[in-house]
Amino acid sequence: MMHGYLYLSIILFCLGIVGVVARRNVFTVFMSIELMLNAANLVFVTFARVHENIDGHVLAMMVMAVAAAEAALALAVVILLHKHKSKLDTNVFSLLKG
Amino acid sequence: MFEHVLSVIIFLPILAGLILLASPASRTIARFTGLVISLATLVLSLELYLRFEATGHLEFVEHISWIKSLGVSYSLGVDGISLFILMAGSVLLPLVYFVFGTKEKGYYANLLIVQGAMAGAICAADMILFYIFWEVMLLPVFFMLGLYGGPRRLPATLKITLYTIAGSLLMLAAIVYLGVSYHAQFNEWSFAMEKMAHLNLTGRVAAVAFFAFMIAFAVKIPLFPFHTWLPDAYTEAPAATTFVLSAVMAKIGVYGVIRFVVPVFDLEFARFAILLAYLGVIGMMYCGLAAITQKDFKRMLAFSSASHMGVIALGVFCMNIQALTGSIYQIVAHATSTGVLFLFAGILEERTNTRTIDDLGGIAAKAPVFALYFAIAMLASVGLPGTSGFIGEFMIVLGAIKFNTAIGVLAGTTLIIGVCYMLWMFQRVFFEKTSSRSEHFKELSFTEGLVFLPVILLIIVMGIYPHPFLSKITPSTALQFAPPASVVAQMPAANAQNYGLTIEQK
Amino acid sequence: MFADGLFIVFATLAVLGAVGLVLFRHPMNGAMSFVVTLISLAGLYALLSAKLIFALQLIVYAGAIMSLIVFIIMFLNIQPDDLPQEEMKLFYVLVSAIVVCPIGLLLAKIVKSLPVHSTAIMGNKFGGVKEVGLLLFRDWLIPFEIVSILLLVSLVGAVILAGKRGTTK
Amino acid sequence: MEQCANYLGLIPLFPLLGAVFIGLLHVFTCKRTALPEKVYGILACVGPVLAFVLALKVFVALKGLAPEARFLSYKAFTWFSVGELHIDMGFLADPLSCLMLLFVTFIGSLIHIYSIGYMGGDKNYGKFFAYMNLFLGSMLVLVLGNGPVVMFVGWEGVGLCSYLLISFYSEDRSNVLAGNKAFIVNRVGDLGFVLGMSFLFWGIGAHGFDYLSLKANVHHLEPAVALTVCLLLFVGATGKSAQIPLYVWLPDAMAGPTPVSALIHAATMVTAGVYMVARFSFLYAGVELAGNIVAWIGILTALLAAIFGMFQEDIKKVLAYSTVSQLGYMFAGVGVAAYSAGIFHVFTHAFFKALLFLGAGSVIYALHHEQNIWKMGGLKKKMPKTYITMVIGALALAGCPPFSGFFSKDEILYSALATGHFGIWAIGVLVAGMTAYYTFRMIFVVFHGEPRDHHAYEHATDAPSVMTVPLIILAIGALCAGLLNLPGIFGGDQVVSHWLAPSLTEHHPHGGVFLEILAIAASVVAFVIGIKIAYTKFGHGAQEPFFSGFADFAYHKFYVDELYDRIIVQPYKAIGSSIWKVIEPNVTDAPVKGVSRLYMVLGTAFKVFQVGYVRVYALYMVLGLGIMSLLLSQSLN
Repeated sequence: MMHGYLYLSIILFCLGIVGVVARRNVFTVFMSIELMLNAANLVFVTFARVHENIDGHVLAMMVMAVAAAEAALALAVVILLHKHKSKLDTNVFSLLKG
Repeated sequence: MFEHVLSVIIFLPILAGLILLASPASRTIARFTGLVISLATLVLSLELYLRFEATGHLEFVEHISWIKSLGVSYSLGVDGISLFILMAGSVLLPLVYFVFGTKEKGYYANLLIVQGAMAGAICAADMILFYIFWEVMLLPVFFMLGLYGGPRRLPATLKITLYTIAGSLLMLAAIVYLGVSYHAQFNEWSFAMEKMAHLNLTGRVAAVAFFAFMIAFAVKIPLFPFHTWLPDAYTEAPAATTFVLSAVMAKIGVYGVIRFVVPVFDLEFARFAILLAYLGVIGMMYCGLAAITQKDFKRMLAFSSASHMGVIALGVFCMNIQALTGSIYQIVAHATSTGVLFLFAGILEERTNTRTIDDLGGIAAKAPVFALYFAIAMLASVGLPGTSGFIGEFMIVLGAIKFNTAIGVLAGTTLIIGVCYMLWMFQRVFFEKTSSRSEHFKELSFTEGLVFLPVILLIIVMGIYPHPFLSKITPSTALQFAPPASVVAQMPAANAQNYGLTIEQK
Repeated sequence: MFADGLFIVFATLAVLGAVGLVLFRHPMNGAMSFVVTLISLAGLYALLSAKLIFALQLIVYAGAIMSLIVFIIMFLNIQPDDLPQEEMKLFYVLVSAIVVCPIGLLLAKIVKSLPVHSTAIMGNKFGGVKEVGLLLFRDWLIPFEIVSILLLVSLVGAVILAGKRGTTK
Repeated sequence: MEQCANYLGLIPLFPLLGAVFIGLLHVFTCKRTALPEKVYGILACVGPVLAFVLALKVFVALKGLAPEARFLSYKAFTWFSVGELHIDMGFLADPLSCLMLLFVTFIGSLIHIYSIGYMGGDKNYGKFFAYMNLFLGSMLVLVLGNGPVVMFVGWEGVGLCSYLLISFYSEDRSNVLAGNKAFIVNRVGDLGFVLGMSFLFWGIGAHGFDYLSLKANVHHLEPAVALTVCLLLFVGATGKSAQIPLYVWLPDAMAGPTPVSALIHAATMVTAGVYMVARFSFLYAGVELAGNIVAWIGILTALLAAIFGMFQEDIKKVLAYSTVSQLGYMFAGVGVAAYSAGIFHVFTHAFFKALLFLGAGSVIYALHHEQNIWKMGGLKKKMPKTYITMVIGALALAGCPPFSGFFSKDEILYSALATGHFGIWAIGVLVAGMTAYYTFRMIFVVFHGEPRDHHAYEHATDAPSVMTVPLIILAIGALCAGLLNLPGIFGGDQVVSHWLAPSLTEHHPHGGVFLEILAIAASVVAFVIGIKIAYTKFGHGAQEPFFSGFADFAYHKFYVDELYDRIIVQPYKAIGSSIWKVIEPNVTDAPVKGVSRLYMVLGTAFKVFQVGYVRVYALYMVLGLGIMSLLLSQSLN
């Protein structure tokens, strides 16, 4: 049964990557990242159960805290960008072009 | 108190320089501080010189463990080889504050920092420490050249910086290699220089490490063909920087070869010495030839300096005590002659607003004292007997002949090549008709004359009575060629000099 | 068996939600489908006997974070015209799926090599507030405090960033 | 005796101190009120005169010793000592150096006195005497040095003074160029000297690098090394003593003031090469080939310079070429191992050539710095003292018996004949005739006939006594010096040769009376023929001739200067400028520039990947991870 959880987390994680790479909508990209974090959380919790060691739960909590912090900051940035460009397209922001 | 004199000599100028940089001091205060600090350093160095016992080993040793897990330590010490380079720096640097009185605050502060850093590189007895000072040394030069240099200073700054950094990174890699192999062979971490000599290095990696060191030092010396940063940097740098570069910093490259390469990579060194010696000779001739057609006297002096450095480097590569001692003696002689010539060139440039040889003329008639000083420094730089330049040059040629006849003969041509461009320049700047630019050339003031006097006298004294100086050098150079170190260590210093190489019949 | 049935249901919902997130054009739709994923994940946590995490997942993730996101989406009042024109979306998704394949396969391979363990539901002594809380404040105190500082910093950062007057061009 | 040895250090010290003192005095006063010339004059003469007095004392002391133990040595201090190289700053007086010492200090003092008059009115009066004293000090170091390295100090020192004094009138570019030429050409010779010393040192120097130790160990030297050393040292000598191929600087050196030409470029410095070869006689005596090369180069130089001398129009150039020619004789002498004859010629030559130069100086002084002999003439009546002394000098130079030059020259030619060098002897005799010709050509044109430039002629008069007295003293020397070494055939007993014997390694040839008479007769005949031709052509006044053909070629000195310029100087400059204009930027700097260009190219190439979209960067990351995963999953199997 353990394998099921792990395979699921792999699928979610890969979907998250696909979302980040394939989509241009800022929100979708952001939520795809959250998806990857959740996939990781699932692994933590699974292994915590498997080894019967609740350190994994603590780590999952930490990840949630980080996700919350990230959400706050990322959304602030999104608001800022929207103010500047009124666009939600990641392709608009290409200052890194060499 | 005196056991920490080296640390004081190193850190007093560095701290003073940093404080100056941070403080809003005016340029007068900056100059005065620089003067006082450098004079204090000079006094300490003189005291050090007098107390130096010429045992041939490191003296005034300071040793504090620094990074224990890697065996890195803060250890300092001077022997007969480093003492003279240290002294050259300490004696010559105060001149700058006397001669150039109207520069920016940063100019003096950087000068102080570079003085301390150079002293550190010279005294360091640990390779990591040496590397740190070696890099710190470059920073003030970078700023002085980039901020206060001539019109084409930026490309020159970029070139010298990239060149030297490329060299030092190679050296860092080689130092790490040495540390790791020391750990592998003796199961103990250490970067102390004297321990590295016990290393048994063979194979291709050793040769690569050898060349990594050599390239780092060759860039600094500069040895042909790594000299191409030199003409630009020396020409564009403010006079004091050129002076520092030529009088002391280039010598630290040679010193590095003597200190690192010769004892540690003895096999590789013996294998490639002939190649390096040819590079030295070629550099000497090449730069000497290039010097003769220069139109800019600072550039001409730059090439002449590179030419002389070729000879000095050659002395190290010849692997016998005469040539090595000659090299070290020549280091001091070159610092006092060419270094002072660069200062004079700075004075000339400041007072006539030109660096073109053809714009000048007849200065000897306008400023006899200046001409006399210049002539003495110039004659020392062409190696006239009775000046400091001769002793070193003679011993280098003598040693080179023993090492390899062809190299010896080629090295001898420095006698001719040097005199050609120097006389040609001297003729057009000091003799002939007075030109419009040199019409109002101001003679050296009384203070300036008095300030240069000790150096000029030193040039002559070192030429006429070199024995006291040499007797401090020879024990250390003899050690370089001594068979097992323990045997020599037990002997009194006076006898150490007899243990050179055995006489080979030609 | 009941647990297995639940797992399959939650897993399917989670994957569907995630696929929806990747494919929906409007972020609001994506967010809604993502909430589905989060809730099903909460269910899975419950199946794994992680009672506290189950609760937190619902409260913090599905509750707080998602509502924040949805709130912002609504706050920005996004019109369909504001959305990026993604004509080649499916193609990109396909390409990135192919690119991701090796990673997934590697991970799958690793998982496959693991020994099988039971994940049957455990009793009271596991994953409750008390156990996790004790552990958190005894062994993980410093990381916990650091995380709180992190949250504080991000809070301040968010205020500063979002509060900036837009120097629009 | 010990006391006397201590004087040795003082002998060079006096003039050197004088130089420093006068030099400082000059430097510090020349921009303000100049000191009266008398102060400088007196100060300048103190050093040389004191040195001369001490030299006499040394001579007396040496004379008191047994012939085989005739040397005094004095070690001032250890000069430098590194490994097996140990060199003392020491001085050695033996018969050879004592002889040199005596005439160098004597003639030096006289010329200093003469210069007080000659240099009068020059604004760099003090500088001149500082240089002169410095020169004399260096020359004394050269002569007294107890080993080759100490000798080299003097050797270079005199070269420096020569440079400084040639370019004394430094406002004129050509003078400075002449000075540069002298210094650089001398340096070429010095290179030979240094290399020779080095080889000698690695041969036998480890047991002491002074003459006495070298002499004691010379038999350990391998013949090949000995030959190399001899030839290299001789290269040094050709530079200093103006022999082929390095003679070119000496005629140009006449740009200096005339007393300088007399002291440095005739009497003392240029004979240093001969002295050096004689000093190393223990070395040269063992290597016959080296001796032959020295002799042949010497005699060919003598011939070449005599040819040039016959066509010169500058009075000092005539004398300069005659000096080169006489130096050639000296080398021929030392080359055929007749060291004492060579040194004796050095000795007599110093008197008559200094005399001739000072006489010429008086003429030039009287005519307000006119040096072209075709603008002089008939000066006999106006300048009788100068005329008489100069004729004495000319007779000595031309080798008229019983003047000094005759004996010394004859001694050399006889030695060449007796050792079987017929070629050298024959050329020597020919050169003797030519010498007589050009010397008297000069005398006749300058002093006889009608004045060619009446304005200058009217004002010409004998110089003040401060200048004529030295002339007269030198004339007496030129007249009598030869008698010191009167050969047996004239009833003498060769005092000088016997005096020098302990210092030199030579075997006196015994050619018999016939050869001696043959040599004397040939010399006398050559002299008579030479003087006769000169008399018929110039004795009654003659106009400036127009040179063509060979004469023109010889007048232009066979275009040797131009040749050297073409094959050495110009290529040298061309290489120099091509190095920094072509090679430096395109070859040695090319790798550096190449590296920077490489970075530019790579940067431009990689710029393509920097599209600026974050998701593309993420894609790169995923791609990288994917590749790593592929590799890892392979290794997992």
